[in-house]
Amino acid sequence: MLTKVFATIAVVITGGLLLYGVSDFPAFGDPHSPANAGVGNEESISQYFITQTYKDTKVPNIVTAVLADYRGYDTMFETVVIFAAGIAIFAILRVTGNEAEKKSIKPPLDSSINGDHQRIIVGTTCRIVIPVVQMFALYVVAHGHHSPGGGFQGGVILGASFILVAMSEDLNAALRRFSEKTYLTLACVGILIYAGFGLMCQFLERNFLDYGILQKVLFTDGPEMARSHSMLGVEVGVAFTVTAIMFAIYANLSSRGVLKNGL
Amino acid sequence: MQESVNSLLPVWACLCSLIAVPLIVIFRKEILLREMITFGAAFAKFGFVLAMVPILLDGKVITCSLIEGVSGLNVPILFRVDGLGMVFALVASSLWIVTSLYGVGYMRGLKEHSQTRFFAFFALSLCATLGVAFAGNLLTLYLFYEMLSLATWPLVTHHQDKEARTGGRTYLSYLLGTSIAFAIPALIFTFIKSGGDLSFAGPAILASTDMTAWSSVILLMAFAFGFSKAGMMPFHSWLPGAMVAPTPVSALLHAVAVVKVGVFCVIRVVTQVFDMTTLRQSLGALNVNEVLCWFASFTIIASSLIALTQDNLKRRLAFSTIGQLSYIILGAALLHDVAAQGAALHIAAHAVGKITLFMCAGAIFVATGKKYLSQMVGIGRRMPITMGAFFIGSMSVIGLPPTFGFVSKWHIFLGALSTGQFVFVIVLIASSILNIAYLLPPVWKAFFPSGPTEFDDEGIKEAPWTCVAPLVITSTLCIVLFFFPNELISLTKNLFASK
Amino acid sequence: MIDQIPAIIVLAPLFGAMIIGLFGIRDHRVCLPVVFISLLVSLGASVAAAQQVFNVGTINYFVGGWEKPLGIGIHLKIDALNSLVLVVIGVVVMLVSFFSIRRVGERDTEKTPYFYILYLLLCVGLFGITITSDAFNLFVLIEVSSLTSYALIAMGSNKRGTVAAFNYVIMGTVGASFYLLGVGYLYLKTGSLNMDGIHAILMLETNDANVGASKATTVAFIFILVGIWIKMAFFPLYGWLPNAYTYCPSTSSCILAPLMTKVSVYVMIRVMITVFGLDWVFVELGWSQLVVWLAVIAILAGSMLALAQREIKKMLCYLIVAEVGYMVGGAWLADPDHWGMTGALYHILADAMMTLCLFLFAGIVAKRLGAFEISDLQGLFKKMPITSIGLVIGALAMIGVPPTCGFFSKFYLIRGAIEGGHWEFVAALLISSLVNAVLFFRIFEIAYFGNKPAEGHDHSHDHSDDSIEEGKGSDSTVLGREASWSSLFPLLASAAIIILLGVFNGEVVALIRVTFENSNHLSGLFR
Amino acid sequence: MSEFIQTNVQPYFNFWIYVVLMMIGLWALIAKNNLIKKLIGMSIFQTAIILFYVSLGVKDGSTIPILDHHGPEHHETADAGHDDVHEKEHGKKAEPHHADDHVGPNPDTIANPLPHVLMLTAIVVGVSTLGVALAIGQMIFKEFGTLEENEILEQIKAGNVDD
Amino acid sequence: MIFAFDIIILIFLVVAAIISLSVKDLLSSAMIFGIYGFLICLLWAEMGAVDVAFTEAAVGAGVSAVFFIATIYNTRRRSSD
Amino acid sequence: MIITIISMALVVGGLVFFLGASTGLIRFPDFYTRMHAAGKGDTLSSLLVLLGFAVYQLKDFQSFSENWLVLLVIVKLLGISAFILLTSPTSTHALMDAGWEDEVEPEIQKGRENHLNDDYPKF
Amino acid sequence: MNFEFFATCAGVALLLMMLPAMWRLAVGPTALDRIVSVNIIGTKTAVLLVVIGVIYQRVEMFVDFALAYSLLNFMGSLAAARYLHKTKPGHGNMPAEEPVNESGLKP
Repeated sequence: MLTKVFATIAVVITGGLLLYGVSDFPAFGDPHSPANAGVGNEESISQYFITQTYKDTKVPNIVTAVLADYRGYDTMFETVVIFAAGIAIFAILRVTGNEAEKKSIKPPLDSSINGDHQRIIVGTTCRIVIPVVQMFALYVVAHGHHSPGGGFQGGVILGASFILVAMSEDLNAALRRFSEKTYLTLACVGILIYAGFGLMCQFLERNFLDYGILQKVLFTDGPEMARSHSMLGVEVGVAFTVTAIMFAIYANLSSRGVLKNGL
Repeated sequence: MQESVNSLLPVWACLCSLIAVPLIVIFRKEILLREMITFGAAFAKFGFVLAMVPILLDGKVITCSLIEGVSGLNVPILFRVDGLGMVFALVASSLWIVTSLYGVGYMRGLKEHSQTRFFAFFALSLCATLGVAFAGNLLTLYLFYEMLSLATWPLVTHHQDKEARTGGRTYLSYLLGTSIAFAIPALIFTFIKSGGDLSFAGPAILASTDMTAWSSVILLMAFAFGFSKAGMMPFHSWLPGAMVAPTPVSALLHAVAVVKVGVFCVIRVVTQVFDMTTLRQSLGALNVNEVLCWFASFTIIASSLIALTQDNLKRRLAFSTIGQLSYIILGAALLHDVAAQGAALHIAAHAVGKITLFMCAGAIFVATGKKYLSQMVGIGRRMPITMGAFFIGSMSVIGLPPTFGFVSKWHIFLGALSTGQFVFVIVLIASSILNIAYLLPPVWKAFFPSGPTEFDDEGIKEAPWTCVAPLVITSTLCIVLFFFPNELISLTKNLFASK
Repeated sequence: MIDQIPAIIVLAPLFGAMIIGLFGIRDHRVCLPVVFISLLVSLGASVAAAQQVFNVGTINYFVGGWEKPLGIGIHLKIDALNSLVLVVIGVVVMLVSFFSIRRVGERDTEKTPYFYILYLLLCVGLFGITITSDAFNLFVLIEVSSLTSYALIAMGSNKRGTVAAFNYVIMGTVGASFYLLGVGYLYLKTGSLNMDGIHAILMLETNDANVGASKATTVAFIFILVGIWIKMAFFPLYGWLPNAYTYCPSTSSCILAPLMTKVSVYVMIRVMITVFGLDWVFVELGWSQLVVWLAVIAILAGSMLALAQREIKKMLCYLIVAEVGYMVGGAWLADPDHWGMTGALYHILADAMMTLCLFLFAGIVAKRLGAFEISDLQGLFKKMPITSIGLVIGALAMIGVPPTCGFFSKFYLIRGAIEGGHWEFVAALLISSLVNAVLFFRIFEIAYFGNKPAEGHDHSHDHSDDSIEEGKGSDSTVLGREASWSSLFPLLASAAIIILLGVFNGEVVALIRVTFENSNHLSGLFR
Repeated sequence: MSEFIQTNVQPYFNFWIYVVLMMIGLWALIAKNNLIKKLIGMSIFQTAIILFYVSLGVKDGSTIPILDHHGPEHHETADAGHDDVHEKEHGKKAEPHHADDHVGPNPDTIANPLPHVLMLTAIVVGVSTLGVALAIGQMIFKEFGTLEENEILEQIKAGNVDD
Repeated sequence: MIFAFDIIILIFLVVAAIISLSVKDLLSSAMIFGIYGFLICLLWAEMGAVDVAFTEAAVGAGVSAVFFIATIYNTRRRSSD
Repeated sequence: MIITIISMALVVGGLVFFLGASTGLIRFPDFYTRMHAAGKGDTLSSLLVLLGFAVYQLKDFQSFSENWLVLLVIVKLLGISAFILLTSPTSTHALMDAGWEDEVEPEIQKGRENHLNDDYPKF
Repeated sequence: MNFEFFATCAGVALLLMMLPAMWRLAVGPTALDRIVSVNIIGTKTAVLLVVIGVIYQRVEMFVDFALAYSLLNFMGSLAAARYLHKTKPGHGNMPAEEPVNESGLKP
């Protein structure tokens, strides 16, 4: 009972403080608010992004450009957060040493297809849908420059397709196709690709993640195209990590770290 | 301002006992070698101190800074040996030789356990004592003061039994507690008030600042109570509590090192930190320094009265020490040159006298296992040398002519007279009379027992020579110093930094 | 190569983690050398950075080369304020990696690579937080470091550890989200994410309304502050810390306890100085009296609760809460020439070392003697003398005995408090050092007196002769029970650093004072 | 009627809702007894913050921050009818000068991309924290056999949890 | 920014949040949380934030709903409050 | 002009079917009937609306060569509708089957008995 | 009467017709009813996305997103169905006793 009273007090205080702040906000949707158009006369950074992105990086999707190039350092740490989450879930759930629990697992239901209705209908639909979805996921990753999408979204959809495999038949089936060793390596490779791009810039005497200089390596005709291509490379790295980790988290959560037969 | 000579001697004096500590630990197996190291360190230390005396005598001051501008408050860890410091160092190092001889005898006599740890911490506390003696600024003083209270804790709780635990607890809670509660804020306040200069070299630290009467009283009393090793009345009960320690500890530390450090710090504060004008500001009835005088005199009278009632010999000596310490503080607080000189001399006199008394108590304990005065009636017949030394020691503490105590008390008496505060003169006389009351009767009963005593039969004889020899040395020292006091007197000239 | 330092500091542990991810999981022998190499590189880079900052000046590093309009790219800055924190993190991380050699190996070898990956990612997070000068990037790095710390706490086999980890997750997320909200409010009013950019706009007196004086900025400051207070377990919001650091594996507590709270204090100071500017915080807001009172309550509560504990690690955790009270109180003293702030910054360095020393001791004792309660430490001085040296030095530093750094940090804090006129803070500091004294001497007593029967030990004349050989005997068997060298080395190293930091605090404080001399945003009032 | 909504409801409605959602999340986070419900509250709390950030960058009558793929030469996207009201009031703001000759698209017609970038990170961080918290929840269930806060605290108090 | 959609979806959002928290059965609250995620992604799309909408749909609603169901599978489905 | 009218008609048709599905959802007594209404109505209405918009895209379609992009959009729109056509019934079936195995009791009119069991054995 | 206005009205109509689903969501006696309404709202939002695309006149941007969206919705309801399929006995909404998940782990 005490926690409920304490909760309401905390909520009332924070709420009041927030509303006190809200009263001072510019109108919702006002194009000339400080965030959109900056204070005083000089141009705000969001205006810079809108007007200069295409000139700098030849990427029509401004959000992907800002995500991968201007604030690429943030996105790298975002991938590190996902990677850390994956490894953390391994470390927490993987109680080693008690062989008893491992042996106590009963073998899974007969996975033959004629066994039960669920498996017949859902199995066939999934078998048709999953390849399409994986193709679509790769399209989303590759098409991050021109349409909404990019590393994260494509990675998740690819991961989701593997989860669909696990759900339509059985976790072991999915693990046979995408075993633990492979998705761990894939995750590490993903981040190494991302950081590798940054390091390559440093080897060519520029700051970390300064893609312009990579035109020497990628033989593009100008720094802008070099930026665009390296952004694609970085997005691919992110997609690797996100796919691997999403499936890793699902596999561990559903089978509580035993990786035998989960949901 | 005396011009200063830069020499490494004070550092060597401190270091030699510090080096002794690891050596003692390394050679803990060979008992004899370990004792040789303790003696060697003692002699080396005394040699270094003696080497500094000629430089001091022709008016120069020795400075040597250990770590330059280290403590960020651009106050270096600095050694600065002046008259007062030299007197105290001389007393401490000379008596250390005597006590280490006594300690070896005592330990072997009672076959004490873990003696290595005992001697190691013994040497460490000596190094801290000399550190305080040579401290050049308030921060170094405080640094070694803390080191000393920590180094002596294992010594006090040497027996590792119940009483040792409670004794140790009171010992530390008083010393550490008061130093954190009063000394640190006082130190920081002086540091801020004086604009970042804590050294004793120049004119008094707070000379230039305008201190109101009340803030200076509070600061003075904070320092007085902060350095609670001086045993001022409200914070004195750690001293009787520490009597649970073995006798060489109470002999050296509670007669010479620990208590004298407390008093030495108070004198440093009174003479170096405040200047005369601030101390003479009047706040209503009393001036600033008279507040300290009143506290000191109250302590003298109260502790002497308590000493009268104590049957345990060591506790009686402990309360007498508290009385004598406040005697010294009173001498310093009278703000008169001669009285301050007397106070400095009394540090030496009381040290020599009191250490003799403690060693006698120890010898009696080793020989007969008796602790209480009521059991010592008629002991003089069996242990004449010890009781003879006891008699000379008590004369020195009381301040009768043939011993050095008379010289120092005479100076303080002269100072008190010339400042014109007759109240304190009366207090001084009363304290001497009380000293006689609680020291001479046991001697009288020891030599001329009225009835039959248990010491009639032959069984009891003197303690082993390693205990008795130091007694004799220190008692003769009392008398010798009476006849050749002028080196010490010349050392304690013009103590007050600013006139 | 020199001007690439900020990137190298963060990248070295990241690449280390990835290499362990790739090869460490197959065979565990790879883990240790990779961990040491990457941390060594980071430590060397941070020391080089500190040197360059104090010889040349602030290092500005623009990731991606976007420099023209400030705030486009992400801006990393190493100045006088954070170079020292960087070095301390490097040192602590190095020492704990030594400590972790034996600890992780024994129990379940399969988890060792995962532990080291999380350990290195935590280092990436901490280094990143210290050098970034971009508000949103700070949020992402706070998430990296707290995510890895959730895992490090929940990894243990202790049941209550998982519950504590869950509470820590909830509180940590709320804290980070409040910080994000604060940054959002700031972005709404200023339109920039770079700390210096925000500051420039906040200080801009536009004709219609000074952005700084507006309500939203005050609300932003409140939320950023509350968020960071939750991360550093400041008094009212410390519920999660004691259980989290007590019931987690000892290696994790040794890496988390010294660093997580201290880095959050650094973040608070960074936000106060760089983003809002001290005169805005102290003059326009004027809460310094309120916050100092909160700090006083934190100190007293922390100390009293520590007194009431029986378990060693829980007692140390409550001491951390009290120490955080020191630092926050010190930072908010608003005294004229910033001694309080200097004391707080110095205390970050000192307290990191002290907490590391004591938690290493708790770890060794827990592993070697299975001693979790204070009463289990019977006769420690005899059994494990070298470990108890570490305990003694750490404890003396906590109490504030001169040669150690604890004394000097209290010295500056008290000086700042006196000059700032906060007498209640002085009283709180003194009372808490007294309580610390009682705490640690209670342990010393048990450790010192343990092996002797407690009943009276009077010197009857016919002394039994067992005491002699017992006197000698006990010395020889002592080294048998001592901890292994890989655990002892970090303990003694941290104890040595505590003393060195104390003795040479002159140089350290001179370096810290550089931030307050030439910083332009300290207007005339505080000159 | 739509005029009334336009002037005083619309400017602040989004921000009020975000405060309401956040408070629901915070309340659930603290008051709910079941650990899974706490996590749902935590996620709602985080999505509310994302709502705040995205509604910062919204501009009336602006299109999505993806430039038309046939090059961004300066062409006015057909503004939706109902936003000309705003144009008149804010007419006074001078056309922001462009640093260089190339005239990019008019910033007022394209939504502010920066909050979108920030929120991509925040969503991903939210899911990672959720994943870790769920893993810890499962371990708690394995140790204590329940996910209810009060039952767990009773078991801890009952001390059947050793060490 | 389509104002009409905005109002309705926001109201739906608050309703979905409250239902999701008050339902006793964890499976339904997980599914309703999925719907909450999809509605919020609809809101982003309507506000012009297409990339955020895509991520929210994929990462926020789709995957976390499945994670919740996986956790409920391994623990208990009933919730006391 | 004709194309917009066709697309509007298709969209309105879709809306009508959706209205049917929603009322079915409210009015029907038990789980199975509601599922039946929802499953069917949903899929068809989505199809029609998507078709409507695909047709609308043809509005300014001149020649194959220069605005092939429009065709791409149409193909994708049809792709979505195909996907919905394929997956929506499957998920409806999966839910139905799960419900049936969970012994969710269908509403039986008084006097009639339930012989669903004999021709659709549970597993 | 241009097409955008028609599309907006169609969108609003779609949203309002979702109300019965929300009502079923709130009331729904058994968990399965709630999952039904979840299913409906899921497919409808996919369609709504395309409507928004039409309003913004950038349909090609919204199309891929709608497809991904319907995939995720399908995955969600499939997960729920699979969960119910795996934890067999007990009536639709509230299983009386512990569901025995056949991976044998004591729940």
